[in-house]
Amino acid sequence: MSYNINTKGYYGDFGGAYIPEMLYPNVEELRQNYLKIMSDSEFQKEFHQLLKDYVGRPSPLYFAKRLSEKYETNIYLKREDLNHTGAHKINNTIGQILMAKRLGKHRIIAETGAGQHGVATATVCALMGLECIIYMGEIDIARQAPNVARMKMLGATVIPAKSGSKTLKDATNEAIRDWINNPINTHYIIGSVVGPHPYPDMVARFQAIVSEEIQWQLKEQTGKTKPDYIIACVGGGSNAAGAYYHFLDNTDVKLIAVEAAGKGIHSGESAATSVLGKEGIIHGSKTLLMQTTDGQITEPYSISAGLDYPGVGPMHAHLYKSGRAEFLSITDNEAMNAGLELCQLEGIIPAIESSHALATFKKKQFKPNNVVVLSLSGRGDKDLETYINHFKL
Amino acid sequence: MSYNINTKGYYGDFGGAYIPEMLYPNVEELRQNYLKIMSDSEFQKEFHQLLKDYVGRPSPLYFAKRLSEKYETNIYLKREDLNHTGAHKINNTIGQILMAKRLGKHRIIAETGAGQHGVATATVCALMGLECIIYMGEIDIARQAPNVARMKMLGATVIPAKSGSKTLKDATNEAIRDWINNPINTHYIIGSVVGPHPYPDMVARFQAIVSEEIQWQLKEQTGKTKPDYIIACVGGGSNAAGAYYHFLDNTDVKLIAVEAAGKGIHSGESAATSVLGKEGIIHGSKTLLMQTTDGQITEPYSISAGLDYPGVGPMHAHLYKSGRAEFLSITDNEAMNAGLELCQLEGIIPAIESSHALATFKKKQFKPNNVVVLSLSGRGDKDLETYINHFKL
Amino acid sequence: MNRINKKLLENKKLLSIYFTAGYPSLDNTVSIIEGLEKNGVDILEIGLPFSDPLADGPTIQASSTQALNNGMTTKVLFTQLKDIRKTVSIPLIIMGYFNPILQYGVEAFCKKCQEVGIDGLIIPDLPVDVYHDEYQEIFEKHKLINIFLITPQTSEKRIRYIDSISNGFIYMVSSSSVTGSQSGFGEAQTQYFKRIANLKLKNPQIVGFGISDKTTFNQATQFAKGAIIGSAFIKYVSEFGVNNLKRFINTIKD
Amino acid sequence: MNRINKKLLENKKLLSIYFTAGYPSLDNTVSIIEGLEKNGVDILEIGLPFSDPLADGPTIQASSTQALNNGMTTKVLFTQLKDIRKTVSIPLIIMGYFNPILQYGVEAFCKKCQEVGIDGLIIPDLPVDVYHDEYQEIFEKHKLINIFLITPQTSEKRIRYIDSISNGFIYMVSSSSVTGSQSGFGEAQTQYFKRIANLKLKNPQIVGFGISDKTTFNQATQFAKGAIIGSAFIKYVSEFGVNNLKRFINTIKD
Ligand SMILES: Cc1ncc(COP(=O)(O)O)c(C=O)c1O
Ligand SMILES: Cc1ncc(COP(=O)(O)O)c(C=O)c1O
Repeated sequence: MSYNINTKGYYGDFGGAYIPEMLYPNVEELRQNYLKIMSDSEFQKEFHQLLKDYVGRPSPLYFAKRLSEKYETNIYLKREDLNHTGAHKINNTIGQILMAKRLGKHRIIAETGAGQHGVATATVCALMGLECIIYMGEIDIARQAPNVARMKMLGATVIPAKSGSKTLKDATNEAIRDWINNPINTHYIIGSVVGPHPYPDMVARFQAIVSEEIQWQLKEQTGKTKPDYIIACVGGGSNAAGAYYHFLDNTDVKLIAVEAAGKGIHSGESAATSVLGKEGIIHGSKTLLMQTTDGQITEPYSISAGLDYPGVGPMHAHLYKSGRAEFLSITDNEAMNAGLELCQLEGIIPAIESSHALATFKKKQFKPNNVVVLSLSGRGDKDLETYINHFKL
Repeated sequence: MSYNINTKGYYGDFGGAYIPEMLYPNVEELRQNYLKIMSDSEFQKEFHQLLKDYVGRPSPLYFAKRLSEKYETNIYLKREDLNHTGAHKINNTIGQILMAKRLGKHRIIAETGAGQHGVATATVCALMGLECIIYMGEIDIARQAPNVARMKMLGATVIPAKSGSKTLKDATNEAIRDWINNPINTHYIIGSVVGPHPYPDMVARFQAIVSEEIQWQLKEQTGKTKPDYIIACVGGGSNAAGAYYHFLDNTDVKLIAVEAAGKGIHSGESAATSVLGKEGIIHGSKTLLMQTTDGQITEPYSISAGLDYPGVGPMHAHLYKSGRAEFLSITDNEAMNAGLELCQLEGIIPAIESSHALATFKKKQFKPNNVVVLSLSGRGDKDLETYINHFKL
Repeated sequence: MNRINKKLLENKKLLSIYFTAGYPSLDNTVSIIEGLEKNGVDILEIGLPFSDPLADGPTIQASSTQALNNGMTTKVLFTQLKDIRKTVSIPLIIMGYFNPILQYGVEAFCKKCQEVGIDGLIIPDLPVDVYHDEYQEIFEKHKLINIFLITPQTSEKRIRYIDSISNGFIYMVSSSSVTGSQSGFGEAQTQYFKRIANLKLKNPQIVGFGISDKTTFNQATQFAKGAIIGSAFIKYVSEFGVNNLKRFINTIKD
Repeated sequence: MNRINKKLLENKKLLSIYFTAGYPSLDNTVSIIEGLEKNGVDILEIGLPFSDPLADGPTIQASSTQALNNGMTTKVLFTQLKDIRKTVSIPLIIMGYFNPILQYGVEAFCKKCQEVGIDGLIIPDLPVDVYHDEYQEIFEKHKLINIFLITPQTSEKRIRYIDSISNGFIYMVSSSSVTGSQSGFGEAQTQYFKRIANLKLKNPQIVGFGISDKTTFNQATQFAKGAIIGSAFIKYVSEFGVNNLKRFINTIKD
């Protein structure tokens, strides 16, 4: 059994391109070209050059000594927090902006929730001198002011999504609408492994640099070719997809996916899609999503804006259904405490998204000889205010 | 003529250790041991390992294509903004914390202005599990709230300096007083190439990793062994010292040091020490400093908290007096515009300190075949509010 | 013969209207349907509201949100439509996004449609291939015509393919846009309408998106069999309610 | 013979007082000096205020800031001291940080000190070596005794070196601290005082830092020649002004 995508654009039962006809030409153009473009050696060269000189890759694989001592195992943090713009998101936007250029697009749109993907997109647009429009829920604009400012500094236009719940899901709808309205000159940079095929696969391939590096870094540092566990948080699922990618079909490597339980899985304020979700269609993809019995998409909740999404990517739906990955749910409080613990044990302030992954160590006992790689997907600067308020610092 | 330190702890006429007797044992212990410890291969191994796996070094040397096109020359940005905690400061704190451990100290103090050095110090203390006390001017605490929160998250105690002008200079005085009061168990991590000998030299040697990398990165990317110019901003001077270090005695490489002219050199609100300063003693070192004719140290001003210091390190005083480096003064406005330009041309939001260095391109014309390396000393996340207010974003 | 096919045989330009079920009030569905038939509308598209209608513009989205808040669900809609065929004879099409239908169960949904007398479905986010491979049989078993969309960007090859698997009409999206975003048609649209007409497809085309008044209706139907009005109608009922639908129809047809 | 050396020959424990020139008011300098001499103080340290007095605690720093705000400068101080030797005969020492002296010009400063009748200098941040290599000659030319500090952390070797280049007294800092941070002496201090006494240095020692009342004065002078009071005196004048200095002296000596 393969846990990767099949030729029809599905991971097991999940994936596909459930899109209105208006989007068909755009998505089809991408589908027909993405693999060809990505396998082009010039493309790879430019992509890797930018990852190295601009993003600052390879991101370190850091053996967290004090954290390992505390949890009596061997914990390696994959430091995506050190990337330019502060999270793994940039790996994907660098890839997609090069893709867009090769497709002859000169206008870029994107959706953003917390603003990390918006900043990463605005960044690569500035880098390439392309017009950039970011859709962001009106409510998110208010609560993520610093990232809005960053996008504006980078020359992007930020358009408030005023429909629905005025958050990420609606920003995504607005971005899709923009793409419908601008089918020729515009590329839509989706920020996670979600959306219609080929997006989940394309984004996963761009993020796969993460597990590619883990492979040789682990070898270099421990002599082992693979870890025993890989832990990553899952919003849409892109950092997890990147961290898992080269180990997907190597079942010796156990995968742990961490979702946001918000105020408690059954509190009504949660984003634990694997537990609460059912199969359905969201943003063009068949996957697991949180919905009413009637098929209306429900509003998720998490203290972490990046996990506050009612679906997961189709790869993750498949990893869940097949049992390939173990899914954990972590509450706001558990995540915040794990974040603070990393600060004080290792001097690293993690993004609250990543703090969810870190909380795994309180939930699950690893063996003293286990090698556990955790995707530290982003830095916590964007979350300072939330931390401050939470801990009353 | 050498532009490096001599055996007595002086750069030309500048340097030395003008300290009260109460500090003598501490400083002397350090002076006698620092070179021995630093040259120990175990120390070097641990230092370089942390720089690689924890800080994320080497920081990229990034060819800024669009900036280069605009200014018709070849601009390479040394990306210290990508370091863990967001600036070059961490290179030094990593080195000093290892030094402190080898000296058997288990209590760490530091001064901070904008909070970058405080965060970098709190970070390495958390990493090593050492007690950490940060002195910060009461006024700076109020205006740099996010960095104060970061320090607290990292487990540091932040003590307000309530004396004098309640800013960096006074925080430094308070830290020195703390050191006087705790001579045995405490190491004082100074954050720039200032203070009594051996601090300027020790900090410069830790920061020298920057020019060490520039050497081989430039070779790798261009085949050249040296740039024509190196540009860096100067607060105390540590990022400049690091970027210049391996080129100090190679006079083919022209050095440009950029100071903050604040609201204008002669506006009374400035920090352009080379123009406005005279020789004198500040924080234990003979150097250039801004002072009244009576020898009282005056309050500097810059929109950038990291350049808001009334002195420069003795290395820089010597580079100025000897003519080895060209000193430029950049106003608040010029810096802010240069910062915004970098955002929009290259997708990088620079620290306002670094924006001062970037403003050089509007002041000075380089040749089309010149290779110009600019130290991008830090990222602008800490400065977002200042940028927002300035540009009314 | 399906009511849609029969209607398409009539020698006239067809006026089709889209409305969101449950809007402005939960129980307006039947009176809107009856009122529009009485005023000469030829085909009705009953919008099954969805929380995230990504092919729709703000007007239809807002009406959907309101309808959901009013309590509209798939079950409620079927209950409201239970006796619709006692009073209404024009073709009725349900237009909805795929997820609510999937949750209801595609087969159960089709069965229910047949029971209450629905003639066809428009599911913008159900791709042609998936329909063809997985659902066509079920739809046909329940005598439901599935209506596909084409846009100015749809290639001729794809249009011909869509034509080949269609057996009612083709929903011709007037321009690259979501609903409600056009005002008036220009040269580009006319060219497009002509181009499609010249393809001589086996299925007639009905134009949708951007039709709001006599002018646009006439432009659209110059080359096509009919036209669909959505946002303009929603706006009308928002303002004037559901009791005087004649006045709205008068703004479209004489 | 320099007044300091002469004073040190007196067979008694010496009381030395530090005050910040220009505090509490700009022109208090002369009346403080005269008042303290009249009340039996043996040696005076006139503090030349500095913006960044890093060896001093909050009390002296605050008085320095106030003095500077009051307009105190090196020139003003010398003007105030112009005729001091007409009325005052006890040793006068200027205590100041090095930078203001450097800006005035070290030679000019020493010359001026000699002119107005200053006997010695305490410059906490002028290191012994630099003094020795660069300034000793100038100081000696102008008959100024330079006073060095030692602390509990100063090694014996260094103490002996300092003793060898001193020719007045040694300023023995009572503990590792800035001024004003002690309250009372403990066993550690007593041990330290004894240890230094046992070194039998050629220069007598006067203890400073942390002396605030009879008890601490007596403790400090049990083994040393004298003691210096700073912060406690500053606090007194802050509260009670400069007119009744006797009351302060009474809290120290009977
Ligand atoms: C730091 C960080 N981690 C994780 C996520 C979640 O996204 P994904 O699941 O696609 O990695 C986000 C999204 O904004 C993020 O910013
Ligand atoms: C980003 C950055 N650059 C430059 C400086 C100035 O310090 P230095 O001159 O020691 O490099 C600072 C000080 O805080 C800083 O944070």
